[in-house]
Order: sequence, then structure tokens, then C-alpha cells
Amino acid sequence: MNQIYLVSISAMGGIGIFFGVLLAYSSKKFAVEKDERIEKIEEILPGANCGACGHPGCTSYSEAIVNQAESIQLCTVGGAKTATKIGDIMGVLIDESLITKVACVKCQGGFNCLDSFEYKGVEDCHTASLMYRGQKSCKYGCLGLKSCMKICPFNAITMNQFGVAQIDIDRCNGCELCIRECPKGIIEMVPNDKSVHVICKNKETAKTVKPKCKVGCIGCKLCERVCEQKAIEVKDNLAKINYNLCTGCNACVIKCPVKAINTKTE
Amino acid sequence: MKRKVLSFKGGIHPTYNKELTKEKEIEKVEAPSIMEIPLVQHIGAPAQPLVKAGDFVKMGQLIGACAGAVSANVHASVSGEVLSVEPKMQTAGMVSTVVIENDGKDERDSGIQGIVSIDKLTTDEIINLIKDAGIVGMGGATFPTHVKLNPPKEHLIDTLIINGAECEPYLTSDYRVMVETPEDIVNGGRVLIKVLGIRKAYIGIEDNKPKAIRAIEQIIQNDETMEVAVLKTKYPQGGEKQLIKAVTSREVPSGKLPSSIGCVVINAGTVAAICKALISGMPLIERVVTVTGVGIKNPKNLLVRLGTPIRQVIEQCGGLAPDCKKLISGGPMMGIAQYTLDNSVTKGTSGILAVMESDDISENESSCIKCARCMDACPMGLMPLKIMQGIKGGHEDEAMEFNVMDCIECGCCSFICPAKRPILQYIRTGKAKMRLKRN
Amino acid sequence: MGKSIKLILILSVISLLSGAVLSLVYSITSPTMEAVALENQQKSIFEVLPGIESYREYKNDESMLIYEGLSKEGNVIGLAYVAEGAGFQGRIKLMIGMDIKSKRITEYKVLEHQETPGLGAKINEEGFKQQFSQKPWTEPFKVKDDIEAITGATISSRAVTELITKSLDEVLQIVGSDEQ
Amino acid sequence: MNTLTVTSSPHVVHHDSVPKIMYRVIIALMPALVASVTVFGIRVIIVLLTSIFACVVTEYLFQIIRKRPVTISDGSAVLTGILLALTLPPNLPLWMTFVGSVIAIALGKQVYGGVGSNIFNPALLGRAFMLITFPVAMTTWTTVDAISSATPLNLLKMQGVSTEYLRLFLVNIGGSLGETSALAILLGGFYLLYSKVIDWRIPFTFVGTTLLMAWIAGSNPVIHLFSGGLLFGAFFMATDMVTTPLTKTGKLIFGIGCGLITGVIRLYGGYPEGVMFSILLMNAFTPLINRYTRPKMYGRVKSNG
Amino acid sequence: MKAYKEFIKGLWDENPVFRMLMGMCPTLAVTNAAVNGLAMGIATAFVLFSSNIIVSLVKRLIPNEIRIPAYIIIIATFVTIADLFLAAYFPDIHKVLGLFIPLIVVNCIILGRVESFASKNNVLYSAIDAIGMGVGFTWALTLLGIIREIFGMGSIFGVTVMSSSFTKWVIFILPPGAFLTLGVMLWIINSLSKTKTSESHCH
Amino acid sequence: MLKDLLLIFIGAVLVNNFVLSRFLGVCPFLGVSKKVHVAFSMGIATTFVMTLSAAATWLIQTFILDPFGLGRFLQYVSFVLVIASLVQMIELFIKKTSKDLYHSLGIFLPLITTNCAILGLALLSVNKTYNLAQSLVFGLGAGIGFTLAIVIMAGIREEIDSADIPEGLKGAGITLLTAGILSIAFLGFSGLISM
Ligand SMILES: Cc1cc2nc3c(=O)[nH]c(=O)nc-3n(C[C@H](O)[C@H](O)[C@H](O)COP(=O)(O)O)c2cc1C
Ligand SMILES: Cc1cc2nc3c(=O)[nH]c(=O)nc-3n(C[C@H](O)[C@H](O)[C@H](O)COP(=O)(O)O)c2cc1C
Ligand SMILES: Cc1cc2nc3c(=O)[nH]c(=O)nc-3n(C[C@H](O)[C@H](O)[C@H](O)COP(=O)(O)O)c2cc1C
Ligand SMILES: Cc1cc2nc3c(=O)[nH]c(=O)nc-3n(C[C@H](O)[C@H](O)[C@H](O)CO)c2cc1C
Ligand code: SF4
Ligand code: SF4
Ligand code: SF4
Ligand code: SF4
Ligand code: FES
Repeated sequence: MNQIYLVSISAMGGIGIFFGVLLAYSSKKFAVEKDERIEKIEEILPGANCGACGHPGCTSYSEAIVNQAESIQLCTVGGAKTATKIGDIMGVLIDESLITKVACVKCQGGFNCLDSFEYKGVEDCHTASLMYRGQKSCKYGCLGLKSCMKICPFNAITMNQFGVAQIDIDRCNGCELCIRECPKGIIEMVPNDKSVHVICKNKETAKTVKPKCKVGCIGCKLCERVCEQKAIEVKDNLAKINYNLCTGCNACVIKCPVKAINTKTE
Repeated sequence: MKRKVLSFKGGIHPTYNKELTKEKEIEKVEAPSIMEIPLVQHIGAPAQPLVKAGDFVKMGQLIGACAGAVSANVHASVSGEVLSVEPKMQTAGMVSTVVIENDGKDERDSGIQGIVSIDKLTTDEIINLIKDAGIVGMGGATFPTHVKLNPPKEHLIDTLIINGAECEPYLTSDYRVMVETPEDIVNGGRVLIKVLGIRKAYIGIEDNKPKAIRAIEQIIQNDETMEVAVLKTKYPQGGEKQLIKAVTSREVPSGKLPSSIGCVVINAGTVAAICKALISGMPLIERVVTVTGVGIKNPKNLLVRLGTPIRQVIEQCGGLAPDCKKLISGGPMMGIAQYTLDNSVTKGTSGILAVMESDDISENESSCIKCARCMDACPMGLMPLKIMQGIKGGHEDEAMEFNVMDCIECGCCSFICPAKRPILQYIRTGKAKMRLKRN
Repeated sequence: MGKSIKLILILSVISLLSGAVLSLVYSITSPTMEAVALENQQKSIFEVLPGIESYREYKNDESMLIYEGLSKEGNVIGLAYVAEGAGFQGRIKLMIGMDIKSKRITEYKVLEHQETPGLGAKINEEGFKQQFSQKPWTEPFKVKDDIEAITGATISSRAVTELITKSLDEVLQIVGSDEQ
Repeated sequence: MNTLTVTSSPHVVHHDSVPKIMYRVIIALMPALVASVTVFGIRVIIVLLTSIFACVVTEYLFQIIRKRPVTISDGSAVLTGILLALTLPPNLPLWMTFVGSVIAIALGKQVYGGVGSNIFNPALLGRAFMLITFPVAMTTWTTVDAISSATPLNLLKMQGVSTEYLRLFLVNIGGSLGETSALAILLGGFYLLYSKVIDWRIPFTFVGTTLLMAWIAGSNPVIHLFSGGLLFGAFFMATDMVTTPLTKTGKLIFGIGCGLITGVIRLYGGYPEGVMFSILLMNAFTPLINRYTRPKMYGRVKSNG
Repeated sequence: MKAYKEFIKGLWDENPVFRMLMGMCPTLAVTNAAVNGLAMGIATAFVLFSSNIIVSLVKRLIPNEIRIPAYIIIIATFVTIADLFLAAYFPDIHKVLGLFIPLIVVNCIILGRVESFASKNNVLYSAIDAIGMGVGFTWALTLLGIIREIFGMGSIFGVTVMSSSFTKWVIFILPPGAFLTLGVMLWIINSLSKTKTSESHCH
Repeated sequence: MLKDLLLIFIGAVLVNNFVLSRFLGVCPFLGVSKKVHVAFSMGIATTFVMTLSAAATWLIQTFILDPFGLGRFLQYVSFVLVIASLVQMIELFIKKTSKDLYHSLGIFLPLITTNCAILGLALLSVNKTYNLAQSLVFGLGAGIGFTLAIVIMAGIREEIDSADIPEGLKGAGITLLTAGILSIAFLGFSGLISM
């Protein structure tokens, strides 16, 4: 019986040495530089593969950071936290002022806004906008055909009771995909920490807006006057908020006759 | 002698419904008091406005100038005062439009004079005259004709095909032109033969229009340079690529122009318009429009001044049925649905069609059952269902793999689909998104 | 070079340890395993040759594995052999017993099979097995005529039947030639 | 003025529709159904109703629960039910028919997203599931009189007995419900060819390849033709457009593939019949066939003529 | 608390079978009866436990280049031990599990956990992780085994539970039944929980 | 002899397909079957490794384990060691020699180490007491069978990618159900060749 120990130990020892030698040799002979940082960065990235960074996916972004010195602040989903962590690995300092932004659909039209015709066909905003820019009489009006909702990787977009896209700011990761998707160009990034927004992009005069839409900005300048911070300016018939000055006092929200300024805190 | 009937692979057989207007002679329509003339009635750069509000214009006067390599002149179709020049939503989108208050006098522009002898003109002179007259393709594509007649130098042209197929259901405007003024087409064809420096022109006509075939053949009996090519009645026989394949057995390579294989295709109405413009000197200010469909009380073929609002044209035919839900500029296969009666008739408006909702449009869309009928019908040999699948799933690159860009948007696939899938609409979306991506 | 030596060393040590541990475990378990194997073999031989007291190997080579069953007195009263053949799904392995006195089959036992449970697997059930017991060695028998097939599993039934008849012939030949 | 509707062109569509196609196939199945009732009696109707009911109810429930439009009116579930029923042995317990039908629609169709999206032929999948789940019941070919009788194909395989050809062509007792009359199947099949619901390629290459293989292997092709599910499968099941290739070349490949597999299973395999397995296997290959067979595109020629 | 979490995650949130889709082959192959599933689960858990402990002990000694071969030898040693043990003392079960005992070596759960957990954590947590994963694997396999046995044989752990008129659904104990049962189980479990089953974590 | 090899081959490809009826290599079958070309590469890489390791393990078994009677307890350890080292060396080799080959095949190699089809193959060959030629053919057949299954699955998954599949079934669920159906279809070959 003792023999079996001997044989097996020597056999295994032999096999072990053999492959040890082989592997040692080949790992020397065929050694390929591999950067461990790539893997580490990949672990930090959210892994949503949303493409907001402009690379096909998180893996290729991490490769680009290491190999092509790509900027480390491109992942909007991960935001500042991710960028800091990547900075630690790469030994780069990041711009601390990176504020998180979320998307905001700047339209409240929907059923409040007249249709020029009845659209039938594929439920897609691009498709509809190919024909007379879509069925809404307002050329800045949300078509409500859910293109942005379908593209959002984080399910942050829903259609509200007026048939207008609405963004759940808790879910929005600021990837900006919806902004690229919307054929009407009515989704914009707004600071996450501000709640008062002009929810309209119509630059036409009151005369044109009024008959078409109940909630479109008519450029009446009441908000401009009521704002104590001088945070609102009406330009091209459209109110615009300077977020650096806005304190969220809601004065304009109360004053606006068409309720084109609104809070999105919910 | 039984003639060979030419055809191509794929295509469909819709109900033609041409009887509504087939035997109706072309009637002239009075121009209404307000004319809205868009400065884009063609493919390419918009014409440069030459008038402003308050100006007085005469009939045939140039009001928009050809601007760029691919563009075309626009002329006033009536005399009167310009009320405004402003962007208006037209069939082609938001375009700058000259609004003229018609004074009813039809005062001709003084510069207009007929040409006595075309033979004396050089090729370039003829092309310039065609350019001046603002002639664009009237078969639907509205490509400026003078550009077409000036193909790239390396392309050796040997064949002209005059497109008299008129394969779109309902439409009869080309047909009426061929039947009523066949000499215009033949004479125009002879001019073009000279311009292109070639020996042979074919006039392609579908075999459901024997009268037109006879009318033309009578004139060209002893003319070696011209021949009627009888085509099988099938949509889209009039499509440029299909026509070339049927007549010459050549195929236009993907992404190339017909001239690269030595062919030029020009619509029969366009040829007639060229002939008329050269002889009378009057630029293109009117065209034949077939006004038809069950929604129209009194279907007709009308000679309409460009810029006439569709509302006026329809009134000439007894007005619109009250339950008509859909109005189309052009034929039912390729025409563009209108959302208002205020759009104007332009150089490309071959027909105005009013259909009832319940008529043809089926709403019970269901899932694709992979019957492959769309593939069999596609005259370009594409796989429409695969393209649709790709675009629907948001993978435009997949659609590219299936050559979406080769689609001629004929609509055969959507027509034939038993599941009533809006295939062509998906394709258009995909193409649009692709273009967006490229920019 | 130091690194490579380290690699080789570590891998060898691990292999060595593994070899040592395994041979230890093996030496502990192998008697039990052998006992189990023996028991199984015994069990099946005793099962197909009822009435024997002991057995011994008669032939054990590539082609055949045959045992002789011995009575209390040490006389050979039966033969048991292992036969293998194709079934419906995979191979079927049988232990078949032969009674020398009556020149009949005693019984068979399925050692291995992969037939469908509920169908072909019924070759392992008494109802089917019984049909073979007391069949004479020399008269060939067939499914349908002599053996009623398992419903829905004709192939398995045929496979077993053919396996038995064919292997019987072979065994008889071997035994016969040896006796001469 | 009323608001106008705007849609994308084309503004007219062909009058054919999915329900029309499905109902045409159902009509084409009528001869086989009548033949079956004549031979096996009223029980056929009961089996048929059970399976149609199960199919339709499964489809309905699935779509209601998933909050999708209910599509039972398009006839595809009914058709699946009929086809499934016609491939079953006459005396199968009804509850098994029910189970098979539920599986056919649920596993074969709805999990893939409903009509048009399925990869495998639902009716055949249902049948295959039943064959493997209840093998005894599914291979017990009893006629109404409960006389155990072997199918001709089984006879051929086991003993090499051939049955008279004409009888095979007209009535053929001992197979599945739908296989009773080759004549009736051909009637329906040619109606489908005539009404352009199906293409000739799959059925003809399928049958042709199988017969060729049988002939080469020295088996009687006539018996192979008229017995078993070959004709029924080739005309009604291998032609389901959803689960078969798109292009004409693809259809030829599909038909030949089915024929080869059927031949191999019939001649060398463990099962007496291979039609069902061959169609299911080729269904699995269909996405790959589609990938590598493309129609000839306009404008992709080298020389111009 | 952390220890508890490490343990509990293997049972549901990171269940190797239903959530991580690891070790699919034994999961499918041996679950045609409840007892087989249970035995396979225990054997796997044993190997996982032992290898996790050893690896977390020796992890610092092993250079990267030979990490995989070294781990695999360790794992294979324990598998052989389990194999020998079963063969000697539970020969019936050993016969049924057959080829799949040696295949525990390449079961992705083992190498996966060893690589991703034991090679980074201390002995205690590695052991707890192994127990959690092992129990998770075992209950999943046993459940699958029970379902397939009830339908396919009408019994649970060999004890007949269905009436004699029950027709056995043979498919459940054949290869297709394994795939279908697991597929349906995943469907049910996914519908029950909020997060989705990941794609196979082996790869 | 040739017929024997043919039978082994067909048996491994169709009748007892490694994935669909032997449940070997299911993890990569589920994980790497999303795209046809990727699946194909994976299949080829697996086939390659299978054939090579069939030979390597046969050598080990015949010349080391059998002569010294070590088969019963050193088999697993030695086999996995051989396979793991073999795979790692092939990977390193490909990586160094051909970048293209590495990108199309090499990246799958690490996955193959933990693919039980390879070890399963080696153990099955030993169980069946195959000779070297038979082992090689068996390895090749098993690899091709694996490739066949994974490519079919990838074709199907590409096709159903855009289909409206119930939420809870997307991904692994529907893949398993499809595998079940494929397995049903492959049952049609049973009895074709009995091994
Ligand atoms: C699908 C399709 C159908 C067409 N049908 C016709 C037709 O029936 N008659 C016609 O003159 N042009 C038709 N055309 C336009 C021709 O392709 C081509 O543009 C025209 O004949 C060229 O002449 P033009 O430039 O004078 O219009 C069709 C185009 C397409 C894409
Ligand atoms: C899932 C399944 C498993 C089967 N397993 C077996 C089997 O193990 N053995 C067998 O002989 N037949 C088996 N069969 C049945 C055969 O395929 C074939 O139908 C039968 O052998 C011939 O039929 P008969 O017994 O009805 O004459 C099985 C069938 C199915 C559907
Ligand atoms: C029973 C039958 C057999 C046929 N066999 C052939 C054939 O072998 N070859 C062929 O080209 N057309 C055959 N056809 C004609 C086809 O139905 C069809 O008309 C022809 O393939 C036209 O091809 P398409 O599908 O491209 O229009 C057959 C038709 C029938 C009804
Ligand atoms: C010619 C033809 C054959 C068909 N064959 C089948 C069939 O064999 N099995 C089936 O379930 N459905 C069949 N269908 C119906 C339908 O296509 C089937 O329910 C779809 O596969 C469901 O998506 C067929 C339909 C047609 C038009
Ligand atoms: S709402 Fe827009 S920006 Fe926000 S996550 Fe969704 S797609 Fe990205
Ligand atoms: S916001 Fe833009 S993309 Fe979203 S529904 Fe409205 S129009 Fe469509
Ligand atoms: S619209 Fe495009 S895809 Fe459709 S049939 Fe015409 S060319 Fe083919
Ligand atoms: S015609 Fe319609 S149903 Fe048929 S394949 Fe094309 S898209 Fe699908
Ligand atoms: S367990 Fe077999 S490949 Fe993962």
C-alpha cells in the first residue's frame, strides 16, 4: 500500500513540475502587457452600457481612458462620484464643480394644445415629425408618441395625464439620450437642485400661441417683473430662468397667467 | 403581330380606378383671386425670391431665381400685386411662398416670345431655355430637368426613355396629355434626342392605355429614332429603375444615377411641357392635375395654374364629400396626405385624390407573419420585413445591413402586407434617423 | 528567473500535496469500494443463478465475462455471463444466467441501461423479465411470437431479446469449444 | 371643415389579411376533416373541439394577463387547434389533448410574443411534447373498434408488409386523425397552392427528397408517400410561413432538409415517423437559413445587359 | 451582521442557480429525482466549502500566472475526495450522479466563488459565503428535483405520492424536461422579484 | 473501423448531443449564444480545445495513470490540470502570434477552462475505453455538436431579439425554454445509432 503513496506523489509532483515549467515558460515567452487599470475602471463604471460617454459601452470607455487618455468625466450616469474614483486610479484630479443635471421636458401642451390633423401610423415621434413636423399645431409641442420614453435606459420617462412626456428626476441619470432622441428638441438638461422651470419653448407671439395652446408661454413679462432676484428674462417671447440666481421662491409660478412656469419637485 | 410586353421583377397589381377620369378631357381652370406660389416646387435649393410685398408682377414673370447647381426658376402664374413673401407650411414643408392677388387680366410678361425654329439652336441654348422656363420633372420627383439633361461628362448617354407609364392608380394626367397632344410629346422627344446627341428614344406606355399607344405610334410611324415600348401593367412600372430594366434590361447600380448606364428617363408630361415652353416661350406656370377619388363629386382632369390652392381646384369639381377624411396630393401609392385644403398645386402635383377613410385603409394592424409577400413585391429585391424589424427595434445599422438606402419608397411592401404593417413608414423613419446620425 | 522558479515550485508543491492527500483518502476508501463492487457482482450472479453457493470466474477477457455457479458440492450447476448491446437510447448491459441441467435460461438482471423510464425501462420489471425464464438455450425465440413486447417500447423489447439470443449462441460456442 | 387624417403612403392596401389567410387554410383542411369523421366517427369532432377550445382559451388568457390586444379572431389559434387535433391518435384521452393544446399555444407561440414571432411550429411542438410526455398513449393506434392495429409505416419497418396502394390513397386507417386519406389532403393542399397561400417549393421538395431517400435505400416509396404524416406535414405544417424561411432558395433548403431528416429517421432511427421531428429541427435552422439566403437585389449586378 | 448577509445572499438574491445561472450542467442533468438533486447539492457544497477555506488561506502564496491551475488542483482534490467517499459509502447515489461528480471540478460556482470571493476575503467570510452558496445551490437543485420527480414519477424522494391512476409525464425526467422546468422556474422567480436574473455569470 | 468512427461522430453530434442531451457545456451555451458570429467562434474554439484535450488526456490516461493504477483517484486532478494548462497555453500562444485570431477565438478560451464539456469529454472517452483515434473523433464530434447547438441557438436568439417576449422570460428564461424545445427536436434522432 505504501507504494501507492510514492507513485502518486511522484506522478503528481512530476505533472506539477511539468506544467509549472510549461506555464512559467509560456507566461514569459508570450507575455502581453495588460493594464490592470482597465479592469478596475470597468468595475467602477455603472455597467449600464448606455453609450452616453460616446463609446460603445462601459468596457470600451474604460479602455479608452487608459489607452487613449480619454477624459474621465464623460460618464454622466455615474456622475461626479464615479469620475472621482476613476481619477484616483488614473491619478488625475477632476473638476469638482461638476453638478449633476437631469432632463426636463419643456412642454406642457399635449391635450392642452390643438392638433392640426389626426395622425395615424407608427407610434414614434420621429416618424410623425416627418409629416408636417407632427400633428401638433405648435411646432415646439411634445408629440406624445413616447420616443424618449422608449429610449431611456433607466425608465425615467412616463407620459403624464396630458399626453406629454414627463421625467422622474429621481430616476433620471442624466445620460442625455432622450435629448438626442426627441425630434422636437424640447428636452433640456436642468440643474438637479432647482425646482422652478419654464416648461415651454414656444418663441412665437401671444397672438400665435393663444389660439393654439392654453399653457404656452406668451411672453407677457409678468414673471420678469415679479422676480425679486432678477432671475428671469423674457427673450424672443419666451421666459428664461437664470439658475444661478433663482432661489425657488415660486413667485413667478404663482404669477404666470398661463402656468407656463411650474415646479417639478414631485 | 403580337408585341413583346416588357416588365420587371416584383411589383403589385392594385385596383387602378382610372375609369373615373380616363375619358374626361382636360379642362382649363380659372385662376382664383389669391395665388400662393411656393418657391420650392422642386428637389434642391429653394429659389431666390426676386419680388417683395407691394410689387406688381405679370404672368410668366420670374419671381424666384434658380439658386445653385440643383435648383429651378419659379414664375408668376398670374398677373397682379404681391401681397407677401413669407414662409408657409406647404406639402413640401415650411417654405417661402409668394402670395399674389390676381388682377384677372393675365397680362403677359413682355420678355416672353415663342421660338420659330428650334433646329437653329445649339444644345446649350436649348438647355438654357429649358432652365429658364423652370421645367422640373413632373412625374413626381420634381428633379430639375436641365440638370438631368447635363449628365456628368464620363457618362455616355445612348438611350432616352420617355416615361408614359403612369402606373399610379387613379391618375390620368399623363394619359390625357398623350391622347390629346401626342405631337407635343413626340416633338419634345425629338428635341431631347438632339440635346442628348443620341439615336434612340423609347416611349414607355403600359398596356392598359391602348389609346395612348395608338395616338403616339401614328405620329412616329416612319421615325426610326422613336419607338413605343409597351409595358406590362404593373406598379411601379413607371419607377425609373424599373422602367430602365424593362426597356433596356440594364440595372442602375446601387447608389448610382441612370446616366451611369447611359439612360435618361423623363416623364411624358415633362416632355410635353418642354415642347410647349420652347414653342410658346411661356415658362412652366400650369400643369394637368387629375382630381379624382370617391370623395370628389365630379372627377376631372384639369389644367391648373401653379399656386392655385387645392381648395379652389376641388371646388371646380363640385367640392369634397362631407365625410371625406383624407386628401392626397399625388396618387394613392406615393402621394402625400394633406392636412389642409390651403396648400397649393405645384409642379409636382399630378393628382388630387380624395378617399373615404373606410375605402381602402385598414386599421387592423397585426404582427408580421413572415409571409414574405413584401419581399416578393419589392421591385428592388429588398427584405422589407427585415428592414422594418431592425428599425422597429431601434437598430438602424441592422436596417443598413439590409440595404435600406436602396429603397425607392414605392410602397409595394406596405400595400401587399396582409398584416397591414406600415412597413414603408418604418423605412422612412429609419432613413431619416440615419441621415440625422450622419450629420 | 527567480519568478519562474517560484511558479514551478508552488505548482509542484500543490500537486504534490494533492497527490499525497488523495492517495491517503484512496487507501482509506478503496477497501470499502472493492467490497461494494464485489457485493454487487455477487448479488447479481446469485440473483440470476438461484441455488448456487459460490461462484468462480470461468473466462474473463475482452470478449466475454463468464462465471460458473457452483453448488454446495462444488459442481458447476449454472453459468452467468455479462452481455452488452444496443438499446433504444444507449447500451444495455445484462447479467444472464443459464441453468446447465435443464439447458434453459434462468433469469437475467439489467446491470446498466438508458432506456426511457416508464417505457423501455420496463425491461427491468418482473412482468417482462419473467417471459425469458425457462426458455431453452437452443430454440431461438422472437418478439411478438414468443415474447410479448412492452407496449410502446418494441425496440427495447427487441433489443433485449436479440441480445439474449445472440449472446447465448456465443457463450455456447465458447463453452462448447472449450469442452472439446 | 372636418380635420383630415394624415398617414404615410401608400394610402391603399391589398384586401388580403392575416385572418383571411388563416381561414383559407382552415377551409383547405375540411376534406381531411370530413374523411376523418367518416372513418373515425363523431369522436373526431370532440377531439377537435377540445383542442380548439384549449388553444383559444390559452391564447386569450395569455393576452389578457399580459395586457396585449387579444388576437383570437385572426384564426391562427383555431388553426393551430385543428392542426394539432388532426395529428393525434384517435383514442387519446381528452385531457391529454387539452394539455397538448395548452402547451402548443403557451410554449410554442405566446412565450415568443404571439402570432408571427414564434420559432417553432406550435401545433407540432404541442404534438412533440405530448409524444414525449405520454409516449404510451401517443403510440397506441387503436381504431374506433379498439382493435389494435399497426400503422402501415410500422408494419413496413417491422415486418416489411405492404398494403394495397389504392386503399392507402383513399382511406388509411391506423394513423393520426388527419392522415386518413391522402386524397383529401392533396385536395386541400392543391387548393392552398392554387390560392397562393403556400408556395410549391417546400411540399414538393420535402416529399420528393423523402421518397428519393426511401427509393435509394431500397424501401417502397409509394408506401412512404401515402402513409404516416408525410403529405399532411408537407402541405399543412412545413408550409407555415411564420416558422419557415423567407426566400425561395431558403424554402428549397428547408424542404430538402425536412425530407432528409424524415428519411433518416424513418429508415434508420428509433422512431417510426420523422415528419414531426424533421419540421421542428428545420424550424430551428430557419433563422440561420434566412441569414444566409437573401433575394437578389436590383442594381447589384456586375454586367449590364 | 455582515456575516449574516454573506450567508443569506446565496439563498435568494444571489442564488447561484436562479439568479446567477451558474453550474447549469449538474443543475439540469441530475435533478430528475429529488434525492439526486439533494446529493449533488451537498457534494457541491462540500467541495465549495473546503476549497473556499483553503484558497482564502493560501491566496497570498499563489502568483497570478498559475492562479487558475492552482485553484483547480485544489478543487479537483476535494472533488476526488467527495467522489471516493460517495463511491465507498453511498454507491447507489454515486452511480446515479455518475459523470457529474467529477464535473463539480468545472462547475462554475466553485471556481467563480473561489476566484471572486475566497481569493479576496478572509477565512471566516469565505466559509460563510460557501455555506450560503452551497445551501442556495442545494435547495434549488432539490426543488427542481422534487418538481421533476412529482410529475415524472409521481413520487417525492422515492415515496409515491400520486394515485395509481396518475399518468407519468415522462418528459419531466428526460433532457427537455430539465430545460423546460428550469426555464419556467426562472420565469416564476423573475416575476416574483424585482431585479432580473442576470445573464450567465460564468462568462 | 471507419464505420465505427462515423458512428461515434454522428452519435456525438446528433444523437447524444453534448449540450442538448448530455447537459455538458450548458453555461457557455446559455451565455455566449447571443450573436451568431460570436457563437460560431466560441464553437470553433471549443471544438479545437476539445479535440486537443481528448488527445492529451488520452495520453495521460494511457501512459501515466493506467500503468501505475492511479486512474481511480488521480484522474480528475491530472485531467483538469492538463486541460487548464493546455487552454492557458493556447491562449497565450494565440495572443502572441495572431491578433486577429485572438480577437475572434482567443477571448473565448478562458471561458472554456470552466466548461464542463471538455472534462466531461475526457472522462467519457476513458469510460468508453476509446483508443486514440476514437477519442479524437469523439472530441471532434462533440465539439461540432456543441457548435451546432450554440449556433442554432444564436440564430434563434437573434431572431427573437426584437420579439415581444414576456418580461420575466427575457434573456435566460426564453433561452432555456428554447433549449428545451431544441432538445425535444433532437430526441428525434434517438435510436439512430446506439452506442
Ligand atoms: C415608385 C415610383 C413610381 C413612379 N411612377 C411613375 C409614373 O408612373 N410615371 C412617371 O412619369 N414617373 C414615375 N415615377 C418617377 C420616375 O421614377 C422618374 O423620376 C420620372 O419618370 C422621371 O421623369 P421626370 O424627371 O420628368 O419626372 C415613379 C417613381 C417611383 C419611385
Ligand atoms: C419519449 C419517448 C421515449 C421512448 N422510449 C422508448 C424506449 O425506451 N424503448 C422503446 O422501445 N421505445 C421507446 N419509445 C417508442 C418508440 O419510439 C416507438 O414508438 C416504439 O418503439 C414502436 O412502437 P410500439 O411498441 O407501439 O410498436 C419512446 C417514445 C417516446 C416518444
Ligand atoms: C405542383 C406545381 C409544381 C411546380 N413545379 C415547378 C418547378 O419545378 N419549377 C418551376 O420553376 N416552377 C414550378 N411551378 C410553378 C410555380 O408555382 C410558380 O409559378 C413558379 O415558380 C413562378 O415562380 P415565382 O414564385 O418566382 O413567381 C410549379 C407549380 C405547381 C403548382
Ligand atoms: C399555410 C399555413 C400553414 C400553417 N401551419 C401551421 C401549423 O402547422 N401549425 C400551427 O400551429 N399553425 C400553423 N399555421 C397557422 C399560423 O401560422 C401559426 O399559428 C403561427 O405559427 C402562429 O404564430 C399555418 C398557417 C398557414 C398559412
Ligand atoms: S430621462 Fe433622459 S437624460 Fe434622464 S436618464 Fe432618461 S434618457 Fe437619460
Ligand atoms: S418629449 Fe419629444 S420624444 Fe418625448 S414624447 Fe415628446 S416629442 Fe416625443
Ligand atoms: S417601399 Fe422600398 S422596401 Fe418597400 S417595396 Fe418599395 S422599394 Fe421595396
Ligand atoms: S408582407 Fe407583411 S406580414 Fe408578410 S412578411 Fe412582409 S411585413 Fe411580414
Ligand atoms: S456547469 Fe457545465 S458549463 Fe457551467
